[in-house]
Amino acid sequence: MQFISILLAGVLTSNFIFMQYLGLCAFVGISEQFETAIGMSGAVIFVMTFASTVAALFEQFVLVPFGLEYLRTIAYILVIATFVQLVEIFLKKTAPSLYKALGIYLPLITTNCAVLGAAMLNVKNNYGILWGTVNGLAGALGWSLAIVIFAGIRERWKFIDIPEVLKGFPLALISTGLMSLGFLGFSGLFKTLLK
Amino acid sequence: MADKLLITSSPHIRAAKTVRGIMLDVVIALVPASVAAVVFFGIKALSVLAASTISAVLAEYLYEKAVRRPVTVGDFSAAVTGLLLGLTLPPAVPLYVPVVGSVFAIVVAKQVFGGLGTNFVNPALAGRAFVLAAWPLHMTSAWLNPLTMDAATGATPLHAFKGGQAAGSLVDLLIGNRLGSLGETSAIAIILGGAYLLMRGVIDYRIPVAYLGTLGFGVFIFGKPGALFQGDPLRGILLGGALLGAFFMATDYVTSPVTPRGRTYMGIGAGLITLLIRYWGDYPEGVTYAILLMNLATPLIDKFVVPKYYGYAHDALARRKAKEGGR
Amino acid sequence: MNKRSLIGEFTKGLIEENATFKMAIGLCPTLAVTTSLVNGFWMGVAVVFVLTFSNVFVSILRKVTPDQIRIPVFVILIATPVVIVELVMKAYLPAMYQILGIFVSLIVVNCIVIARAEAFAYKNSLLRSAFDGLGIGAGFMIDLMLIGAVREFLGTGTITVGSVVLPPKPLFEPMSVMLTPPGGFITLGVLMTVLNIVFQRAAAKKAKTVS
Amino acid sequence: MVKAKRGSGGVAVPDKKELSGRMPIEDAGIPAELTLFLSQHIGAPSKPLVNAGDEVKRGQKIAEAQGAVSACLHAPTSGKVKAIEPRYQPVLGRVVDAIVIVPDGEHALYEGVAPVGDDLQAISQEKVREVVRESGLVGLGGAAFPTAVKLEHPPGKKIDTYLLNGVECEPYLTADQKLMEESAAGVVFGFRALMKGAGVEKGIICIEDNKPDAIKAMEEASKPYPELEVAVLSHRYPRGGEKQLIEAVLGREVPPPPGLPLDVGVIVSNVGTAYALATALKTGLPLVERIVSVTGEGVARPANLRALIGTPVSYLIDRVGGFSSSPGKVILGGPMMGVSIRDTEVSIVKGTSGVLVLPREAVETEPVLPCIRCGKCVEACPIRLLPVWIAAYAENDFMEDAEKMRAMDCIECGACSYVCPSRRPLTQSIRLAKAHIAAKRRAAAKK
Repeated sequence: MQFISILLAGVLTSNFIFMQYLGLCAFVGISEQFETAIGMSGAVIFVMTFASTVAALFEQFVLVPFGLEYLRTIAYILVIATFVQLVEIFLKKTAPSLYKALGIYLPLITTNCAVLGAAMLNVKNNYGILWGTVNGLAGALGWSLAIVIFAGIRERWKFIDIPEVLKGFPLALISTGLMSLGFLGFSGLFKTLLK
Repeated sequence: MADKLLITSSPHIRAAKTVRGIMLDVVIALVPASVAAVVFFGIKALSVLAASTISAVLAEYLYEKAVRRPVTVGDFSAAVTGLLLGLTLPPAVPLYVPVVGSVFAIVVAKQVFGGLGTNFVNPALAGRAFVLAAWPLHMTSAWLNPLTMDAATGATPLHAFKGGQAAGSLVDLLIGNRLGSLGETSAIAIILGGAYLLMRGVIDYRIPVAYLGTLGFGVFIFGKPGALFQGDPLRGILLGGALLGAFFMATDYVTSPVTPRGRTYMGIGAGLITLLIRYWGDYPEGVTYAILLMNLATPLIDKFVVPKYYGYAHDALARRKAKEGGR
Repeated sequence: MNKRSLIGEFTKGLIEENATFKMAIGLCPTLAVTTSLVNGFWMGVAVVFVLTFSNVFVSILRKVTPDQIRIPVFVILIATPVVIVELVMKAYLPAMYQILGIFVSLIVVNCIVIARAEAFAYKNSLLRSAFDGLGIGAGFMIDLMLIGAVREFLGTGTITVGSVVLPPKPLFEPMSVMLTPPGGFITLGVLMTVLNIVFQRAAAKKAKTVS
Repeated sequence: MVKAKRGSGGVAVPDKKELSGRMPIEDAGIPAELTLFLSQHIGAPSKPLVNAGDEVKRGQKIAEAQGAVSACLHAPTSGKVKAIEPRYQPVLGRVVDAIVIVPDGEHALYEGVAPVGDDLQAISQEKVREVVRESGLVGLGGAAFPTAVKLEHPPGKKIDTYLLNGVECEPYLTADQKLMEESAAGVVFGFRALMKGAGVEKGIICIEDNKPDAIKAMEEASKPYPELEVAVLSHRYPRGGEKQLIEAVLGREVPPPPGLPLDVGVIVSNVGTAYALATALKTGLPLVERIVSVTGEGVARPANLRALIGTPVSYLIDRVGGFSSSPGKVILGGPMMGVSIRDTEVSIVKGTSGVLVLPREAVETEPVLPCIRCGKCVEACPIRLLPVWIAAYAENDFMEDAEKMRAMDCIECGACSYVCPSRRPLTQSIRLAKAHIAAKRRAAAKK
């Protein structure tokens, strides 16, 4: 049950983009084309899930035993950067086709605040290793859902005729607001069921 | 004389239906529901509907003047948006609620994207969702008792129904003798309007049928607390805003899929999300959010749910053969 | 390109190279913590501090940092002041630290900070970099405060700074939606549009007077 | 009787058949001048066999087919060749060479014109094909594709069904309807001859249910022949398109372009073509005249005229009492797919099924509004394409996207433009994309 609850929370009720404001730069920057949005989603799902695992492991076996929690931020960012680097090398060697599809997105992910954010949220919520991984996956799925939806919408903007001052970020933000208005409807979902 | 002959590309005749005509049909279809609202809730209803409609039209006019675009209030789409928004509001809301809702609907949800045709969420519903999030108290408690028009305390019949109670006689529900938003109380009036739109070929039957069917079926399964397959689908559909949403909101051309099959999916999806929010979410009713969320999914549905083109089977066969041959 | 004065390095960050409204970077905290003017202020302070020191560190080490591993180095150089801010805030402003939550930690991956390190501090002298960091940070702080003020005013009807409440009583029924994510996105979108118009007008005016 | 299925897409269009469909077919008579374009249709132009100043007689061959998709031409009446000169061909929309004949009024028959016979048992398949070739027969439904090319299909293809197209789904036009009503026996004879020529055993005569008299006449005339059936289709545009007809009657779909009906074992011909073959077999007279519906609210007395090929449009309009009011548009063909012409001095071609005159007040152009994505064009498209996107791509010069969305499959029936409540010129935009893509493909092929 907790599995479903964390998953639903990450995807719908506390969607990273629409409710938590995490990973916005990439969300706005990489959603102009549908195919790139899909590619980035794949990379984020992969990295965020396992980065959560690695960060949680690091927390449990290094930071806590040695009382280094105050260095968490610096430790996590290094862990994530290293992990992304390793993934890149690993994929390049073992799965060239996957590397080709995700490769260009991987370096961008280090600075995607959603990844570090997910790891931080795991600590804040005391999720541990297993649930931390699930939460990472859930957050990544939610982020991907958001960017895919947004890319679909943005494809329609190829031909729209609007004042110059609205183009780009203003329009993207206003539409993200409208989308998040829709996602408000999910608030409290399954709260009663899961109590 | 001959040199004045007009040269154009074929076809040389056009169907009678125009955008303006379609919007006018929607306005006509909303008349029964609006009249019912005024009958049950009196001058309050009239002032809310007038405020929402007038401010929607005014907002469209002023925005288009401000950005120096052709003024399109003549196509009645702003009036439709305003009227629809008004019909989703409780009768006793302060008048700034419809005004702010309409301005938000027209300017933020529609015009900044380039006006009619390029907005991606239903403006009326976006407006409603905005005022619902802005002033939740007004939006969930400003009820009036029908006919007597005194302030009503207590929950709407939908609330009672979700708790497993009978929630009033079917006759009262059909006529509209119950608490509720202006346009959602009288089922008969909405169905009358919906039937008119179907008859005039303005809306596709697939969306309302799929929507209400899914909702009714879901209510039948989950509608009774603590027991499965014992719900009352009829009341589940008549209570709340599902009818108004299914006929007038989900069928909005701009924000629903263009393909027939896509529209069926839209209806089913909206039905499922309505159920989800109604029974397992924070909000008493999920119609607004369900349709808004399906609006978001519409570009994806349009992208992936496309009809198979004429002669597709031949291409598919050729591809299969090529694949087998390649092995 | 003409070298700016040190003051110029500072002031360019306020408008000309404003992080939020001109470059549209560092959006996550811009939205997450701007539910009030005061929140915006403290987040801004944190960013000014981090940005200034990360710029200084990067600038000092710019000659000895190999090109290939500069990004990891930047990240460590940025993380250091971030950790300091975290610890200081936790100790002296625990309530504010609770409100700003993980977004203080997330300054480490804030695109503004990395962008300034990469685009400016890595190529400029210590002093220049310090002023650049201060300026961009101050600009960002103003942005956060502006957005926070608008959202707080619309969302609660008043603006509260310490014990001062203005106006003392809400003049209208506050719209709670402004404090929620949709309100944040839309406020920022609308503010950007409005400022775009202002910038455009200003540019047009300038062009006119020049010609 | 075959019950036809619904078929994909399509739109309900006004009928308007009552305007010209009540009166019997009349003879148009002989105009002062005939213009016979050497390019009557797509394909290679035919090669003239006469020179300026030559005397010609009715039925005499005046131009020879050359190339694969080409048909010969005959003199419609006796007279003198005035010139062979470039003239504006309205359907192709460009200037082509034409043989201009000044009739002498004698209407004298060419000596070589002799009946072949009226007993199909006695006529060989090869003879039928020869008559089709030598009579310059083309599809009279509009596209004017040489009939001989259809009959002489490649031996590898197995053809099992011949469809006779009497659907006439375009509003206003009644030429085919009147022909079936008045000359059912001739049409059936011609159809059986076409089947013999193509070597096909089964024939289906397809008619829309808005022509009860024609259905009755054709059922009567085809009764003696067990290999013939009549299929009645519901009235919906563009049911009479080749692909749509095959889908509705046989439930088969022709492969996408360059696929042909042959690929699914079907040949389709127009009733007018069948009748012309019957005439050629029975009397020896080649294709020199056809039935033209001269109709529309803009002419005084709409009627069907038996007109000589090459007759000027103005002459035909005069024959039905001239314009009834200030004309807005004159269209060769029907209102959905016809071509509007600049002036009425141009002449009709073999494929001209109608001359439609719309009064000025009926052609007021309405403003084009933004697309509201109502999806009516998607429902209307008989090829099940998405006109809404193809047109948007085409208008914004995203031709590759238009191509990906299968713009080239479009049959330009006009149904999408017809239903569009925003009055967007969808068909025109898609046509533009098609021209662009075709040019690109030609350039690629050259490389």
